[in-house]
Amino acid sequence: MIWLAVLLPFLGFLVNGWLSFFRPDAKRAVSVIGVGVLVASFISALAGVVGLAGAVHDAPYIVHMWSWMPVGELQVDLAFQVDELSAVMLMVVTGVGALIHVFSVGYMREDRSYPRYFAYLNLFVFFMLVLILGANFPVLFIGWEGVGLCSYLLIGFWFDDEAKATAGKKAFIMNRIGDFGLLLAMFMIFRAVGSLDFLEVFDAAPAAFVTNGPEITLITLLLFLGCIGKSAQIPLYTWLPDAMAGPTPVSALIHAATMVTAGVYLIARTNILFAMAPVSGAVVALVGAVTALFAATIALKQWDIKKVLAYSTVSQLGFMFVAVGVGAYAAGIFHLVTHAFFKALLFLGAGSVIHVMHHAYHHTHSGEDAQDMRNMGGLRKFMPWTAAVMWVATLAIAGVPGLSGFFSKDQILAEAFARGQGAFLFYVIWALGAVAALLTAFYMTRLMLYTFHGPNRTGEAEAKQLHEAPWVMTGPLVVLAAGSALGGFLNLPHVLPGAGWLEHWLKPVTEGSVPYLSEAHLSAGLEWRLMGLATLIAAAGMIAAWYFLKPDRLGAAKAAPAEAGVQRVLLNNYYVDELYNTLIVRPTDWVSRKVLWRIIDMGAIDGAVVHGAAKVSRLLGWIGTRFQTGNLGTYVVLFVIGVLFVLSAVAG
Amino acid sequence: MGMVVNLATPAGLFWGMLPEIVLTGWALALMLVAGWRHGGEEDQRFAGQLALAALVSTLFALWWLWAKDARPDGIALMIALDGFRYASSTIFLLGAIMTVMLSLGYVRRERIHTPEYYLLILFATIGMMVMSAAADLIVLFLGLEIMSICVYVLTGINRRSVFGAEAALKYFLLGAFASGFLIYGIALIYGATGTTNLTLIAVSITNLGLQSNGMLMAGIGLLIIGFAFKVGAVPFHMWTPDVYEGAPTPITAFMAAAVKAAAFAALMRIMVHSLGESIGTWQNAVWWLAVVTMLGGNLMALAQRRLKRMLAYSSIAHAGYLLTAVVSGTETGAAAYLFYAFAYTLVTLGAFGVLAVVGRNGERDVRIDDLAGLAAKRPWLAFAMAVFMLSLLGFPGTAGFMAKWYVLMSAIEADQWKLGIILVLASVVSAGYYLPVVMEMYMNQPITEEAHQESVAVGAGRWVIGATAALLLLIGFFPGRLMDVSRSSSDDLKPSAAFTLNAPTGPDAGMASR
Amino acid sequence: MLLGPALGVSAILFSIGVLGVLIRRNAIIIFMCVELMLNAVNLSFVALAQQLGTDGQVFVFFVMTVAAAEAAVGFAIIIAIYRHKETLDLQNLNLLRG
Amino acid sequence: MSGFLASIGYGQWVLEAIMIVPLLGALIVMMGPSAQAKKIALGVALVEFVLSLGLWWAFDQGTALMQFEVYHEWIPAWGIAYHLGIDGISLFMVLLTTFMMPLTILGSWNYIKEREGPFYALMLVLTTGMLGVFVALDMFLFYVFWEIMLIPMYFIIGVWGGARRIYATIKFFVFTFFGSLLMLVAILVMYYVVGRETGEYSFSYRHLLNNTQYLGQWAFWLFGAFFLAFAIKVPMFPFHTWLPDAHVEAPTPGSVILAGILLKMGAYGFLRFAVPFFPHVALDPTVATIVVTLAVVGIIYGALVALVQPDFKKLIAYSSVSHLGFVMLGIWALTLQSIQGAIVIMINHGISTGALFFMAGMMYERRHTREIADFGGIARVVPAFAAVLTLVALSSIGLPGTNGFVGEFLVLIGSFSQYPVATAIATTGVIFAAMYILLALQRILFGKLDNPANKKMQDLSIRELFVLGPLVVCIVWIGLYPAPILRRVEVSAQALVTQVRGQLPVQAKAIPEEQQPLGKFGDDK
Repeated sequence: MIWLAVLLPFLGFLVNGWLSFFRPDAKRAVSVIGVGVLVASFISALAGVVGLAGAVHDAPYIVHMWSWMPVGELQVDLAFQVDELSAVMLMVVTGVGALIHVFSVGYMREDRSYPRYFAYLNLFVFFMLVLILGANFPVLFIGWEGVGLCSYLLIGFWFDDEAKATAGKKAFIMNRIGDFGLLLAMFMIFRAVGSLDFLEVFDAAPAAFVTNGPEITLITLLLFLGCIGKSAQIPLYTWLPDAMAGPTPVSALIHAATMVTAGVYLIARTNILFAMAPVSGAVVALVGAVTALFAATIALKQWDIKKVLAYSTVSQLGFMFVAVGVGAYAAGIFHLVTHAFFKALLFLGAGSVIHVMHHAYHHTHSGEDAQDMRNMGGLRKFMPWTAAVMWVATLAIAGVPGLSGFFSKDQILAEAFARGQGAFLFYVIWALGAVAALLTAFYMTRLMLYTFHGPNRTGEAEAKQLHEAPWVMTGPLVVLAAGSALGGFLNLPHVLPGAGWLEHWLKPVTEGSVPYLSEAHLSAGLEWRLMGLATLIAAAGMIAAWYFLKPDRLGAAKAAPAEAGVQRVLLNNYYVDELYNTLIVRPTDWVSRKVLWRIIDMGAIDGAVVHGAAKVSRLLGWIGTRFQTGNLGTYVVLFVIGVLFVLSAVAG
Repeated sequence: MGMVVNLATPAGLFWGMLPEIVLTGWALALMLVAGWRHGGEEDQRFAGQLALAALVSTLFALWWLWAKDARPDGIALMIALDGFRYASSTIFLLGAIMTVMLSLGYVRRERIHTPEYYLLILFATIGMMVMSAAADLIVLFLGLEIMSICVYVLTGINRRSVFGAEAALKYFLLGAFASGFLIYGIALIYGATGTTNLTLIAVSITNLGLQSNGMLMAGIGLLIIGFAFKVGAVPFHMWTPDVYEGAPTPITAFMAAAVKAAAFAALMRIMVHSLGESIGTWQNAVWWLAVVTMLGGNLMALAQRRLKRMLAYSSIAHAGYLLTAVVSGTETGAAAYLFYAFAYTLVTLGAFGVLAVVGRNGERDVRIDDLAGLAAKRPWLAFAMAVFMLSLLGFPGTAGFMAKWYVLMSAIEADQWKLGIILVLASVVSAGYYLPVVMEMYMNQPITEEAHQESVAVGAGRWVIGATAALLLLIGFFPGRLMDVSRSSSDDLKPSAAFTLNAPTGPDAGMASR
Repeated sequence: MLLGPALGVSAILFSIGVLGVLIRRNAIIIFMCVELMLNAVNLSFVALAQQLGTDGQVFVFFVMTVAAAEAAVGFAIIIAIYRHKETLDLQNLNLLRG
Repeated sequence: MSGFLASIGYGQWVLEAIMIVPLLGALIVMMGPSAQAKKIALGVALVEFVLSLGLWWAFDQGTALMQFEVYHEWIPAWGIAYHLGIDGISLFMVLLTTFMMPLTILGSWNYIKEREGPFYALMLVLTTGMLGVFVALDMFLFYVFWEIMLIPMYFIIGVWGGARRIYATIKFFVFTFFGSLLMLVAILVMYYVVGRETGEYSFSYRHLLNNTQYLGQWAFWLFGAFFLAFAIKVPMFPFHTWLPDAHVEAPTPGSVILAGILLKMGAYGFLRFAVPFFPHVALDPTVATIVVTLAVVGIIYGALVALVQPDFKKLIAYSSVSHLGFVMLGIWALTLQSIQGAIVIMINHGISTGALFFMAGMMYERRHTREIADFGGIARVVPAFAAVLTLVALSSIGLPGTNGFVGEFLVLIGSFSQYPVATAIATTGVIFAAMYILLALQRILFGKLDNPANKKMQDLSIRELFVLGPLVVCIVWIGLYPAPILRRVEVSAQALVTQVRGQLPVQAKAIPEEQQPLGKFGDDK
């Protein structure tokens, strides 16, 4: 059944791809196929997972397709592995994926490349499934790069806009930098273990590596480099905000719910390796915490609704890395799942808003930015459903008790705090996370206030066009809202009844790492206190936003004054893009063009050596013919010189 | 063993020199005919046909002797009877035949109505055959001079051409000058060894231990100088471009192919047969000559814009390659020479034949660019020229490659791999001037619509061009037979060791013994 | 025995001939110098033949014959060039060069 | 299938046939009417492909010995023979050649408009020449083929090429000629050195290979000569500058053949000759360091220079330098994975870069420009073209699931155990590759369709689909299921590794005495 779940999206891609060339107007067929394969895939995945849950097993269920790269001791099969971890991911990907597909039917309805869009989306799901189901590193890598490809294609979906195409390219290249690390990690693993199959590697790891040794540390750091690229952590996070150039459902699916969390998945998958390398774990956690805070600060000052969410995603991913970094793999996956719900919901809600805004501006032929929050305001009057579900998601992400985000985020911070007893660093990480959580509550409230509350700033004519999105769009939102609200019950804290279901479910995957992890247990009291603190943080953030921000006084985007000082720095993402441009991109271009091509290639090799040799030959020949004066006297002189030369050669 | 000829008897001498005698007879007859009939176009053609008949019949006489495998009774006095002579004489005769064939149309076009033209070719050929047959320095000298004097005249045979006259004068003065060195060298060798017989020279050197004798070494040096001039080795090459440029084109081809081959035949025989054992005395000098000739010839050819002069410099370069074969001082070198000379004769005759077709008035001013677009107008002519250029370049699939390969083998067999490397580097340079010819023909458009209208190969000349191109390709792919012939022909060039030790020495042999 | 001196004189004569070819400009004089070289060699041959047998003497005759033939041809060529250029100064004969 | 092939005696005549068919075809093309030339040539090339396809089944993947051998005396006096054979290393070079030729001819259909007869005849002659290089088992014969296929290529570039074709051809010719002539000297030195030691003078590959131990001090210099010849052909940095010029000026089919097959000859030469002949030198730390450094420099350098090329064909050309750097790294790492990977890259590069050049040609046919800047946004008007170009480009940068990944992955994973640092640096090549390819894609396909001339571009025609279709199929097929190829190569690659690393003559180890082909041919003499 599992292979069916993988195959169906691929078939969808093929059929939709075919349609995009030959029947571009057959939107109904495309919708049916595009959504249908996802739903079918979800169902077959569900069947598979149910089967897995019911089965008595002590090893993951492996599906061998065929032998892919059999070369000597390197035996790589195209094989899928279904275990508890991939089951969770499977449900998220197909479930959330299906909802987003449904949403897309409404969102993309008027796009001229509708079949192409669904072809890409189906292809993405296919690769994502390959990623999470791959039974060895290379197969994972197919999915890993495949989703990157789809991300590239979908970010640049409206490729007529140069900036959007560039954003796609940037995403791909930054991902490739990460992939470089992943590749090297694979090489090192193969050299050490002689295999790339997950099961074999993880079985052999305790014997093959020295705990906390340089080799395992390097391997895990390289793996983490891959995660940094894929999951947009410092320093490779800048592609994700740019990736908002793609259609909003794409942002929801790829750049919030699924693909960007692949890094978290990878660390959870290779938990034994990371557990054996505590230094790497600390690095992961620290990078995660710093990213969480850093991105949250930037999100404070963004005006583009999607940009806020993008930085928020980066920040939330940071939380997940804190979790997997400190060894709380279940907590990381837990946050991954809840984040998939509420962030997909936020994006889709924002998509809904943008859709409507865009429609309105399009109707009046206005060139205003449909994504700028300064142009919105008071939308809850026009789009009550959207406003309501987005509030659910906002409360969840802000960490209001009872909602999913509260539990998952609290668990991460608690786990980090618990490790603080062993090393002070983890207290720092906890503190960073806590501040980030505070900021999260603040900027999310800000987003909601500016978008849905206060007076409407859209414009007189446009305001008449504003209305609620169609049911194909709001329907998925409602489902996701339910998930956002209730997702927390998957893994309740220890102090509550029915706690730790997800943690228990993932036990078979993570238990190999247990011996290497330091015992970290919080007393029930401390856990309660931390929960209380988290509640306070969420409340403080939201109240601060409510208190400080005055949506009533905000002007429309075109009338907005230029930002200054810290605000400008934040608005411009701390000028990191400019920094990269100056330090890396332009020097590379300059060196390639001026030094390598002009000086070395054309100058030194071609000019000096190749043409030089030719010119010297011609020059020598020309000099030789200068003796050919036509004058017998010259000839005789040379003749006599030759005579002396030969006679001396014979004598000597 | 084949037919044994006692060269001490008149009959033996007659049979031993049968080809030369046949050709001389024909030449005398032609002289008579020319005395009666000269002046008109018809007479000229008749003389040409007679010359052709003479050369062909001589070739058969030669081959008859070869087939009989005629050998001397004892050591070769005055005249050598061996495969090397037959093979090399065959090359000269083929060269002469093709020269005559090219000339038939050429002299008519250029209005050279002097029957002596053919007569001199015949006599020059006799000289060459004598050179390759010489077993004695006296005979060798005679052959050389017979050939040279005829060629001096042939160079200036077109009396209307001031260039021909100038070329002839330069050639003559320098040639005579070089002859002086050659004959002085012979005198010193004679003085040191007490003999002019090539076999006995080897014997004397070994028996008297003359390897480091000053007089001998000076003699060898002067001898090398004399030959270096004849083959056009740098720095004795100065006459070559001027003379090749000034002479009528078929004569240029004759000089580049047969004259050079004859000089090399004699040089090879002396170096391998007489001086093979004392290789240390001369190898260094020839080594350097080979190097500067290869590099100099190729580099200077690179600077040329005119086709005829380019081919002249290219022939200098090829003399360098052949000198490489000489450096080895082995039978393999001699065999390589035979193969190379054959291939080079074909390609030279062919290339100059094409030049004669595309040019007028001595072809001095045919520039390489003038060939532009020849392939479109005259595909077969261009194809033949391309084959010639690639063969000159030594490209696989042509005889030129096999020849160069053979020379390289001889050099490397003699552990002269440095020379081998220089040879191939020089070949790379040569690509710089052979390829542009092909490029102009195939890759550029004709300068005008009328270009190449008159470039039509006619009559026997067409056969020469066609046959040489075909043969070059054929030998390029199936060189086996020709290689066997080359090898077996030069097998007995080196006197056997036993023979060297047992041979009688004259009672008063050698200055150095005193 | 006068072999040594004879060879010495021969060498000197030969060198004079070479020198003459080197420094003179007139075609006929150059040719005379070449003849001088040939005759110098003849002197060597004759001197050596006294010691080594008749081969050398035979050689001398051939050299003389060849020299005669060369002279005939040579003068013909010189006359031909004179017809064209009306000079025998070799410095003026450089149409062919490069 | 193999039973059927055996029943028709396929193994006995296949090599003879595939060598002679193109030559006969060339003759027919020359003699037939010019208008029919391309049809005849296509037919011949297809026949050739079908003929050679049987090798896939007939090839015995269980042995490292030469198969399908052909032996005729050629110049017996020198121990030269017309001796051909195929093993796992050459098998796919042969198949690649015969596979590419029909596509190339089909791809030249509209590009070549004048002197069609000679063009297609040359293409067919070239086929024989290239096949000869890959199957020759006699050093003399190898050299002859090696050089002789320069000539058709020389004419193809020079006669049908672009504006600076003369410069490009002579550069191409002289570069190659220079290297190969030094190799010629080396071959002769080997011949004599081995001949003197063993008493048997022969240019036979096997004879020389089995007696390399006699080369002694010579080996270093001989290796140098071989290295130069092959490195120029590959081309390795810094011998690569002929390549961009030749590629840019060549007509589309010329570029395709040049990139697709000719460049493989250099790498093949290393695998077949330079490394096995001189294992001590090749594995010498200094030599290995130099070669691996050059390979890695080539990877990075080629990619970086490709990044700034304004001309699409030049960009592809420099990317070839980068790709072949991987091949060289794989060859020198000399592990089973890296060798196999190198061979797979050689196949891939033929397919992917061939396809890229086809597409560059299609762009040129439509717009008469190769400047990347002249395009932009054409994905809107030529969606099918854009789709194929994207796929091919992705294969070129080694996206997993395409052929490019398999080769690069195997090379890198195999090389890592030998040269970890160099491999790590080489791996950054995947980043730079993404940079230049995506930049090109973006500038050509994406962005605003603001050049009016581009608005009328035609999408792929049926004929062009037939050209690109097989390549696309191969890209995906090799990407997902390369195992059949890897298995066919494995034994030969393993034998090569064992022979070079173990310094043992491979034949002596692999099979019993009476099966040794040298003995078999000894009886013939």
